[in-house]
Amino acid sequence: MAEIVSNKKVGAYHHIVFAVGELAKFAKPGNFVAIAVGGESSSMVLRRAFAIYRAFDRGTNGGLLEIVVAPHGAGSTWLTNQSVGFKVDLIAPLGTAFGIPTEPIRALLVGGGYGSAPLFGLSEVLKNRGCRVDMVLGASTAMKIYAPLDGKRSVSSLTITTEDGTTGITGKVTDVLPGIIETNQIDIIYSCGPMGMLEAINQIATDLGVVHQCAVEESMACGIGVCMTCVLPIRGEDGEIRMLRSCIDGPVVDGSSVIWNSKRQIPEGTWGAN
Amino acid sequence: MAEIVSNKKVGAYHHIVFAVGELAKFAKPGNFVAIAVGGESSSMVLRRAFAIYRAFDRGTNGGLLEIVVAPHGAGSTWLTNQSVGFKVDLIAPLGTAFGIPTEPIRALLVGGGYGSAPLFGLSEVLKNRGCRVDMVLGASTAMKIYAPLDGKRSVSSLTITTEDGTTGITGKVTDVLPGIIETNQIDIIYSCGPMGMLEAINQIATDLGVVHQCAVEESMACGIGVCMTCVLPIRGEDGEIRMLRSCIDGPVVDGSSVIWNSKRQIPEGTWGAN
Amino acid sequence: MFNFRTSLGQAEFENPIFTASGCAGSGKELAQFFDLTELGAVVTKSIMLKARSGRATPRMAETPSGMLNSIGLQGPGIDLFLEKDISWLRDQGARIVVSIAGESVEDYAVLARKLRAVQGISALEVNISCPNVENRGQVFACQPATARAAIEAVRRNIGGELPIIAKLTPDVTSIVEIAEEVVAAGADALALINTVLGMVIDTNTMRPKLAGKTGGLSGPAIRPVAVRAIYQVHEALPNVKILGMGGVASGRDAFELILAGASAVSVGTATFGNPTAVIKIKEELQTQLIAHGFDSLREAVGYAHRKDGNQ
Amino acid sequence: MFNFRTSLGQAEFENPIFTASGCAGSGKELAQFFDLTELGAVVTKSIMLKARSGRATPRMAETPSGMLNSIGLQGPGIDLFLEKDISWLRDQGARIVVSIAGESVEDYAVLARKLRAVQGISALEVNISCPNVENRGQVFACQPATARAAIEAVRRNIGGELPIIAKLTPDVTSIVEIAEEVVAAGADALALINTVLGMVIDTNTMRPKLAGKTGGLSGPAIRPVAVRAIYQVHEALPNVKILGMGGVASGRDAFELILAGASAVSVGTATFGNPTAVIKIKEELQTQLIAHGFDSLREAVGYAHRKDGNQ
Ligand SMILES: Cc1cc2nc3c(=O)[nH]c(=O)nc-3n(C[C@H](O)[C@H](O)[C@H](O)COP(=O)(O)OP(=O)(O)OC[C@H]3O[C@@H](n4cnc5c(N)ncnc54)[C@H](O)[C@@H]3O)c2cc1C
Ligand SMILES: Cc1cc2nc3c(=O)[nH]c(=O)nc-3n(C[C@H](O)[C@H](O)[C@H](O)COP(=O)(O)OP(=O)(O)OC[C@H]3O[C@@H](n4cnc5c(N)ncnc54)[C@H](O)[C@@H]3O)c2cc1C
Ligand SMILES: Cc1cc2nc3c(=O)[nH]c(=O)nc-3n(C[C@H](O)[C@H](O)[C@H](O)COP(=O)(O)O)c2cc1C
Ligand SMILES: Cc1cc2nc3c(=O)[nH]c(=O)nc-3n(C[C@H](O)[C@H](O)[C@H](O)COP(=O)(O)O)c2cc1C
Ligand code: FES
Ligand code: FES
Repeated sequence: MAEIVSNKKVGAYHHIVFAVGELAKFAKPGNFVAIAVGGESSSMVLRRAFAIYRAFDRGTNGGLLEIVVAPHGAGSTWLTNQSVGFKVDLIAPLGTAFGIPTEPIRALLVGGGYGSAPLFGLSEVLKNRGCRVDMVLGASTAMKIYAPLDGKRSVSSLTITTEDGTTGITGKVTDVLPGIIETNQIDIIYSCGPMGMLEAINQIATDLGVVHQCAVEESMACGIGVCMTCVLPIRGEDGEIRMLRSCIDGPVVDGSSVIWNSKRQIPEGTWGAN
Repeated sequence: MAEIVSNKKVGAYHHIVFAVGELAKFAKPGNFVAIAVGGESSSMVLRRAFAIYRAFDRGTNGGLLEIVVAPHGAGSTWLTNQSVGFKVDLIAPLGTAFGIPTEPIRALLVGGGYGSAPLFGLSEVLKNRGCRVDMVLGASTAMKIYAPLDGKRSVSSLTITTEDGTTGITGKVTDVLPGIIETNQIDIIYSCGPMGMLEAINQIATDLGVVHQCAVEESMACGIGVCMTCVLPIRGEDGEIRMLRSCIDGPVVDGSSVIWNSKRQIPEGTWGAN
Repeated sequence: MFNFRTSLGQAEFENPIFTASGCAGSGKELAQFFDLTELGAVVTKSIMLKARSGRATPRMAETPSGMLNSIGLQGPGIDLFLEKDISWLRDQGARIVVSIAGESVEDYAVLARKLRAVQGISALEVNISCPNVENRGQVFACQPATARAAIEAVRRNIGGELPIIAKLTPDVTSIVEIAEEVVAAGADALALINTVLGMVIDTNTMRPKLAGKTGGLSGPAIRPVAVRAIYQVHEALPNVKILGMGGVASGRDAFELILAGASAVSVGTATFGNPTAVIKIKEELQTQLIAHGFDSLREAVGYAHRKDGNQ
Repeated sequence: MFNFRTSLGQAEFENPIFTASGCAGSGKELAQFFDLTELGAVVTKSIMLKARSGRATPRMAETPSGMLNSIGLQGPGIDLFLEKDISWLRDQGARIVVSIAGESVEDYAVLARKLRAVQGISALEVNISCPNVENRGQVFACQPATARAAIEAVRRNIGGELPIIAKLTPDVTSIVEIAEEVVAAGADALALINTVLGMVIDTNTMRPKLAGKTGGLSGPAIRPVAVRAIYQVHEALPNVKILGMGGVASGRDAFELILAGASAVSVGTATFGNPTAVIKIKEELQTQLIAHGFDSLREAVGYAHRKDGNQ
């Protein structure tokens, strides 16, 4: 059980901080938490997954873990309505983390909506490794851009796009990516956001020959690898396409290995397809 | 929606006060409220019924309605855990009320456990009509006797029994009833408590020729007369036994009309039995 | 102007939200909370030939997101029912769907004869999820032959006027097979679904909680079963109108059943939690339909079956 | 000393709490949270003859107090499974129940032959709730004849050692009839129940939420159906051991299934909400049994059927 120590509305989102004790020290950028929602007699039997925004290991004081939640349906709305002091049932950290380069390379971090959350922690790690970090955040409207001040400070450049033009450049992140990649001679893209956006980013990364790591978001029933609901088709090193679990083989995956736009069908040639 | 304005633990129970506005003025002793439990995404689809302990019509300030809740299963426990300021979905007043005599007669009020709650409001009404009111409260143990100070003051005599002897006379209410009925020349018994207790009281009332009104407690799905789950066999004035709804033809019924101990079977001769 | 009208067989209704049989008392109880003419129709509790005490208590048990009931069709019998309840409902101006239930094929025939000349009824819902005393207590709706026999008996005796809505149980291997059978036997429309057979054991007494041991499961818990049944039957019999029900507690839920193929939706258990649930659901449904760009309810019926676009 | 041991057919288990097929991965994933030897048994996900990609996504939808899934039996096929998963589980010292599934009667026969000589398996769970490609995709467990054929194929090929637990679907008119049939065909025990067929329609896209359209409903929503099925089958076949499952999320729930007639209980969906649910349930169950005065699990099995005392 993790106690809520802060819950603040930030634009369209809620920034929630939990006291999680020891486990904060195991959290890496890209990992997620799974939280039970609805309280004791909830009709919602499944946990909700949230990307870890930041984690602070504070030794004996106990660690903190932060997430950014968009009130969407019943589960996320319930969570954003809980007050400081309330204890939630939380499992963390889960899933794969963003791969950190050993060299001081040039990284571009691209986030859509609340997908920006895990990128700020990542940015710090990359900076500490001597990487240059540029960031592009996009959303439909200004309220859905999550970019806290200290987060902004941690990057070399921050470009914002909104579809309705309420802040930053009017358009989508993909409109500005090619230019930024070229100008800043980007070596690697890290992305997090809606699947459609990740696919579009991946196309650009492929076209421009840039490495692309993305955190995917599939419906998850268990979050720990036992249910096989969260799969997506991924081409392995042996060339074989397999339905892999995004909760334990992801959420961070190599963008070029994903067979995109495969919702509602199994890609031809997938291992075991018939 | 009714806001909780007070929620206090009293012995084994919670005394909860709701701001209910206008509707407080319609509440009569014996009526009950039906409260939705578990919150927005509750897995509990049915309301819980609670006898009205007291109701205050306070005109423009809005009325208050009070109940006494025993934390039992998931629904009642949830309710006792809600804080002041929380708004519950509450329907009231429901069901029949205790019949009030027009003459200043001698009444004995008998309550078991939280069944004492509706008797205090009743006692006040009876006193205002010039009746003498004696009271007997029983429970398994002292913590389960609900008898607030001002309630005690409203009766001419109060006898308490507990099965474990932690307070009052060791035994059951029925052990002391015959004596009190005789000594105080009781005309009418009003009772509220577990069905087994009501049945035993009814036997004494019948034997001693005293009128007996009791508030029964059957599992209710709707509380408003539409589901037919809450029925119990009652002999009508025409001599016919019918399965009547305890939510609208009760909870207060004439003890002598009930066919007692008929759980799990339809009494022979009931109208429509085959 | 948004068109909320709907039809089941030859019967027309102002809007598609009905009460569910057995979940609205005689109508009087709900009339305290709202005007019954606001409903598409009041579906009465299933009425039998003679007065019935129903099952012993306990008759209900709450379950996760649902409840079990074993009322056992308590009621006054058709004659008293026609004399009192129907005339009262008619006086309110309510649209009435009468639900009937029998213990034998002959019962259904007699009930139909008693109802054929009654004024002010829009349709008959034939509840065939009752035990057939002539056949070891087997439920009519569980076997094609008995389901057919009950509906045929009603068809032969009702005359040409009143639409017959056959109400089926989901507790069968193939609900499509039963649906086809009752339509062939003369049902104009189908009511899907009745409760799902279930049981709760009280872990304190260590016995079945209900006096009748098993009971019918209703409420949101069974909504996925209702949606599946409606979808399957609409897919197989696209021209047969469906009155959908099972766990509807919001406009969203009603919309879901309509997308699956229901032309109207009955609300049962939700009324127990909220006496005005039907009105709330009706309003929310209309809002949802308009928000999704529909000009009429009819366009949305079965819309989830459309073949265009990517699947 | 409280005796928690139980048996299914000839197989003995230290305690009655198992994982449910398809809800525990390969065992490895759960082993991070607790020691697998704490379980009565690990029931593996149903394995087929060849590797399977399973169904397209989305494969799941949450429902009130439950969920739908349509995994479509994704898995590596029996050969890889025996090579990797079984040997790993055996190394952990876990009790293993292998679940198998086929698309034809012949598949079941071949699977049984491949398993007959494998060391370290306690029992076979035969999942016959899969579509029979030779019979228009009809689910084996839905018809007495196909259910029988699948179990007979396993019986003939498995040899005398390994107990066969036939896993049935509740989506039939009479689960007792199917149970009698598979017992006659050689099943030593029964697993009750598999998921209930359901559907969710996404009211935004206005299409079935799952790529496979329908899915299997699991979780607390279906517990009353599981209890009813177990009770009915135990009443009809008191000597056939039952592995119960369906919506068990607490010791109280497991106790309910045991009172209905289950000798052991599998936990599925609850593990998704809480990785250590099985351990919690096991401990709570033991506490409940002792609190009710039972000296052993066995005494409690089917206790709700007792005739003594007032009903
Ligand atoms: C790896 C991962 C990371 C995530 N990170 C965040 C985050 O940082 N902030 C945030 O606000 N949300 C995040 N989500 C989405 C979040 O888990 C919930 O799904 C979302 O809040 C909707 O839940 P709900 O109960 O409000 O909606 P409902 O629609 O009631 O949910 C019903 C079911 O559908 C699933 N579902 C609905 N929408 C989504 C979605 N977009 N993605 C996956 N499953 C969905 C839910 O998990 C639930 O099982 C993440 C999801 C995943 C898988
Ligand atoms: C007319 C009436 C008046 C009542 N007055 C009070 C009161 O003043 N104070 C109080 O604490 N409780 C009272 N109850 C009981 C109360 O309604 C709840 O049933 C009880 O609190 C248990 O609910 P639960 O959710 O905690 O238990 P659960 O066991 O989880 O309840 C499950 C279901 O069983 C029903 N149920 C369980 N116990 C009872 C019971 N004893 N009587 C009727 N139904 C039951 C519940 O209503 C619910 O539908 C009254 C009941 C009725 C019918
Ligand atoms: C208490 C109760 C009584 C019912 N009585 C009847 C009945 O008399 N006839 C009938 O056809 N269905 C009856 N039903 C079934 C409902 O009409 C409906 O089909 C079922 O409950 C599913 O809808 P719901 O989930 O909205 O309740 C009854 C259901 C309940 C809960
Ligand atoms: C995601 C998921 C996958 C399942 N896979 C299988 C399977 O492979 N074989 C099988 O026999 N049952 C399978 N089942 C059914 C479960 O074993 C179990 O019978 C059912 O879910 C009811 O139990 P529960 O409510 O505890 O989940 C699966 C269930 C779920 C939810
Ligand atoms: S969410 Fe269950 S396997 Fe990934
Ligand atoms: S509780 Fe529904 S009729 Fe009484």
